[in-house]
Amino acid sequence: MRRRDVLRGVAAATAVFPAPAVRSAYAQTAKPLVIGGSVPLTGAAAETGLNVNNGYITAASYLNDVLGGVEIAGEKYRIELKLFDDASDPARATTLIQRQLDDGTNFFLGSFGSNIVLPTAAITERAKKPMVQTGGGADAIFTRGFKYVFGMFPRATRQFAPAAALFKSLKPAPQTYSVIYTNDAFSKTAGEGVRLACDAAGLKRIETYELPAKVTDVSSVLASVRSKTPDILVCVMHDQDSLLIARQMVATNTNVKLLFQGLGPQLASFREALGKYSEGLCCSTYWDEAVPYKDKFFGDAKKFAQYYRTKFTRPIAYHVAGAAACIETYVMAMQAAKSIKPEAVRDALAKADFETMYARIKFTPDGDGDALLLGGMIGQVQKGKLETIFPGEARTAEPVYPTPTWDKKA
Amino acid sequence: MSLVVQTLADGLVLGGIYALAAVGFSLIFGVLHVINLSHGILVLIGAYLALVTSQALGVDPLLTIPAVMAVLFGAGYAYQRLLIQRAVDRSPLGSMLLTFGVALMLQNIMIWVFSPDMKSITPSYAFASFSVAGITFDAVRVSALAASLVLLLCLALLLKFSPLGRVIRATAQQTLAAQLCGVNVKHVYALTFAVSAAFAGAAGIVIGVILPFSPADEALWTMNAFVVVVLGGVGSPAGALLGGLLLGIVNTLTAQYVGPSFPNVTMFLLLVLLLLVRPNGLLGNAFSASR
Amino acid sequence: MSAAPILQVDGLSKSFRGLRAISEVSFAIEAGSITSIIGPNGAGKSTLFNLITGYLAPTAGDVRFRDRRITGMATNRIAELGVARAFQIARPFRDLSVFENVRIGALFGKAGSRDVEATTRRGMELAAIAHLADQPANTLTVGQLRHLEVARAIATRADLLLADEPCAGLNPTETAAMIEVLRRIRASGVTIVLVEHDMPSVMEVSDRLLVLDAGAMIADGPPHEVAGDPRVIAAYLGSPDD
Amino acid sequence: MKRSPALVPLLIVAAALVLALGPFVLPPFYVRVGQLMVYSAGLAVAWAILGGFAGYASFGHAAFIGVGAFAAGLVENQFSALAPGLLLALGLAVGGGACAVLSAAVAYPILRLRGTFFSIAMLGVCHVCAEVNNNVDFFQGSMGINFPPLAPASMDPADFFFWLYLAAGTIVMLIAWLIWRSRFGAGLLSIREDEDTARMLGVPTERYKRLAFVISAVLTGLLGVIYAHALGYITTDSVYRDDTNLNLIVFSLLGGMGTLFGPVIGAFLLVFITQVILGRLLDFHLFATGLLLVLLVLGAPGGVLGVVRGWRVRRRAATAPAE
Repeated sequence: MRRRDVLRGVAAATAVFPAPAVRSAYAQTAKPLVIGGSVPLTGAAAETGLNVNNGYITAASYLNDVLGGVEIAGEKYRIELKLFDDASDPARATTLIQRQLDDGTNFFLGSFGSNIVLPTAAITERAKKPMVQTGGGADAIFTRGFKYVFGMFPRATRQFAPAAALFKSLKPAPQTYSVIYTNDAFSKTAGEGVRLACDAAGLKRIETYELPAKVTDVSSVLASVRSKTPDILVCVMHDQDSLLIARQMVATNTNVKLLFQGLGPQLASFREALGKYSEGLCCSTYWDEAVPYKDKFFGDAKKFAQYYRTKFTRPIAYHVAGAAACIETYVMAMQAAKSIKPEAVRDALAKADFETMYARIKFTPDGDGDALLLGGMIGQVQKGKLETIFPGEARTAEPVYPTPTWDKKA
Repeated sequence: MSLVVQTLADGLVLGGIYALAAVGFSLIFGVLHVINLSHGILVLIGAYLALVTSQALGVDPLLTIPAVMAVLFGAGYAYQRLLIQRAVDRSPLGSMLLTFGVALMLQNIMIWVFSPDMKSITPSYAFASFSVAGITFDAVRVSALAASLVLLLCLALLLKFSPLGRVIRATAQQTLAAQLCGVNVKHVYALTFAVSAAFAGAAGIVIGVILPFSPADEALWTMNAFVVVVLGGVGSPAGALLGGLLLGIVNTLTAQYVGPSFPNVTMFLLLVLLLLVRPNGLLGNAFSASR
Repeated sequence: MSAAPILQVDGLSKSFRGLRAISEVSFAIEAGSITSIIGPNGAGKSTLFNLITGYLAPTAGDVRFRDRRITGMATNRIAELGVARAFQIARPFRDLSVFENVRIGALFGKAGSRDVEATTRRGMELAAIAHLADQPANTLTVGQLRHLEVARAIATRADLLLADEPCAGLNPTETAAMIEVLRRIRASGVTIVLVEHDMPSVMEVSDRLLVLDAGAMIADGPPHEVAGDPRVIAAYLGSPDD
Repeated sequence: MKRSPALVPLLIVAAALVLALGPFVLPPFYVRVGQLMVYSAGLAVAWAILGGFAGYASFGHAAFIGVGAFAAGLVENQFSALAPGLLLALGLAVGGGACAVLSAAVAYPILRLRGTFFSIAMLGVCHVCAEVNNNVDFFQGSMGINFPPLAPASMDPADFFFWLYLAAGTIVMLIAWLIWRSRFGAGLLSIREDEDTARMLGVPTERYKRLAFVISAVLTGLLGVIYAHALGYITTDSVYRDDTNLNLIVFSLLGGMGTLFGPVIGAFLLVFITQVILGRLLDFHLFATGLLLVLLVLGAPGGVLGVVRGWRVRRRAATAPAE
């Protein structure tokens, strides 16, 4: 019931093994491989929780039903997911995780929201069972010396480095920026990350605006932006808040040379809602179905998205892919370890360097995602499509800067 | 200077919408002495109904207002007769908790039906704006405000001049006397609830046009309504309007001059302070006191 | 009956928005007496009680209890000094038993040490409801509730009991029982001030009558004298054929 | 209500001792459910000292969980070199103290409100605390705050915190019992029944209400400090929860409002239902909680104890028809 705490930041890794999937005729004889976890299907984090949940289900059912199971050390396994609703309540999540541990579950997926992930991770850590999660980015998770907890994206304070690098490379060089962030754990940390990265890149900060976690009106902030206009306006907040800001900016004709929204424009629904006005908007894209990564199970991101659509009508979001990549990462680590012993799998995860349709998966010694590989890319809406403009090697289009004013887009 | 004026103007626009969103809550509180914690859910139902019908029929969301109000009128009547009436004579806490239980159930049902996602209604004029004397207004918000004011006026006229309005006011002031005069109090309660639900639904549409919404927002709109009522006083459209406008202005002023993350703090501080200083609202209590 | 008065009211006035409910009322109550305050409806009797017990603050004037000024004191402080009040419309603690109701009076009320159990028993016995001890208060009849009201007030070990129409609405048998209770209470050393409508019982039980009309005191004296006072007859008893 | 006075505390302690054996015989899941049960029961009783005894039903007691937890965390992190035991003692002192100060400051004005006005004003207080905690950087509410581990390395933290909760819950229960049978408790009860009459009988209502409020807040805060340690890392969302605000009322409502043991029964039942029975349901529990609330209000406003009492009265009436 509290403000939605949508963490952004999912990273993914992708390994470039274009190995074709092998169907097995022995699906029936496969042994069960239980992977447990809780997801917030109700409460504050429900919206993203559902995406995470669907991602887990998509990956598991593809591996089981389409590929007929996965082969690990010569044995055929079916993935058996045990997911429960933790209602965005950390106390409830801890009992649910404990119940699964008691039932003999050895591998865990993460919930969504650092305040849930950390207490549950503490339990699995103590039991020496791995947890691969895509929902907790707070630095605290990765600074406690946990050995069995792996996150699919860099810790929160390291996530804005790529964007700052992009800003620096633009011509003519932008001089100033302002940042707006909402007051939830992730956005606030990300806002801090923006300030660190952009100040380091030599940009001058004009203003920092902090919004409440649940935004209803930004008229006053926009009035201030109009009177002290920066070259770049960076908004780090949830999708729906980004939409609200963009809509009000259009409506009040508040223009900046570049509007960078941490989250929002990567969603098709967001671009549809804004229509022509979405042109030129930039965002972090941790993933979309156009990413060029290859995947040894699905083939590539596009095929993953196609399969997802056969199972769900809900629009695909990057959390879906991040969640699916958690399961792929598990399977590849098990295959690398040639074992389903938790300790062996943990060691393989720590050494992971796999390509998946999500991203290239590699963890730091602390367990969070590699800042370069899992730090995300930058996209820009160009002619209605989301093109990747950073980093250089994944680039599908050149960045447009400065972007046209709203009235020119109409 | 112009920043102050712009802030005030933004506040008034927002406030008009808050007022509409709160007026039903206020009416129920004034007449039935029930704190309807499912008010926010009724608001959201309006928004979702408008989303579904405006998409299905391809009409402007604001045009769905009469149909949505009619549906919620019926639902509100049944809700009061079947559930709330049974708890209304017990403790005030009981009826409040009952509405809370209903809110939880409906929220869960909404999550099943509409998913927990943010939805938004995007009318054709979503991005238009105009300026008057250097103050920028965006068209959606202004049309939402206009719709709110018209609806509030309708309710005020209904309460003041229609036979139904007279009976409602009489029942609120002197329940026993009204009963002795042959008023079917249960029926009047249910009608009051139905009217409130209808206006909550209309408010939902107006809100849906300017803001994205999701099932988890219900608590926000209930709390907003509560603050508006505490600010403006119980039971009258005029009180709701005053409270709504005040809340809107306080919100935008705080956002501008204290910090954008502080409107909620000031809103709740205001709530607590006002309950302490003037439990009956700034306008006083339009109807009788509630224990 | 020549000791210092237990209650002294001096020039007490109360206005509500300019309307005078009580004006310049003065009287003194002897310890150990039963005094009745009578007067037509709206004469200000209940307001007077509310002023004495601290429910309302007077506009002017003084109330002294045992020579101590209690004007404007908090109700509970006045109760701690030894003033108790029984309401006309009984206000029992509905969810508690008769015993528990009376026990609250015994636990609080007048300051000083006490034996709670004994005081509770005594209060119930004085008010003749000891046999109802375990009944929940919400099952009592109107008459029994009046007794409970009085028992609870007495259990505070008050020296002064202000009883607001204890006999209103009771049938003759119940009225007689109540009068008996009041007599017993007085006999136990408690001073009683009554507001009462029921003239026969007033005449029977009171040592003295005070008559209020339109907020002012118009007569004061022994029952028989007052009953013959033409002003009282005009103001309160009405025309002869009433 | 009156039995041999020493029996009740003996019963409470005996029950606690029996429960303390839990971790030796139960699988860890049930130990965690037990944690939640005992924690919730403690909160429910602390709430009931004000809400059940005095009839001031707070809808914002999560404020004290949050204030206690964050105050303790902020201070503990400054003294992280201390031994775990001392650190907990420090945290409890600071958390309890912060709640005492806050509640004492709020008590005077807010207790002038009655009925649902008080309930909602408390909700407002809770949200103000949550927002301030979340928005003022000093309090680290939105970034989250770490709590140093307390459990000895040899002990499973689940067991450790179960016992800690149990000890705290037992103390809260004993305090509640002491209040219940004291003059203070009788005064609170009379306030719940009819505040004006109580005052007229000499009950110092203002002082009693304030005292009950502060005691209730401090006990809630102490439990909040332990809760935060059990989680290890909290954000504003972890502690200032509206569902906690609601549950505290439901516990009493379910068990029996205004009784000594009702809140405990209600907390045990509700936690068992939601964690064990409904734990396996995916996205159904909001609905289930709502339904339970509706059924309770309409069908059994006296809660479990109310129903039991009803049976007894009816059986007595059936066995003694001649009267």
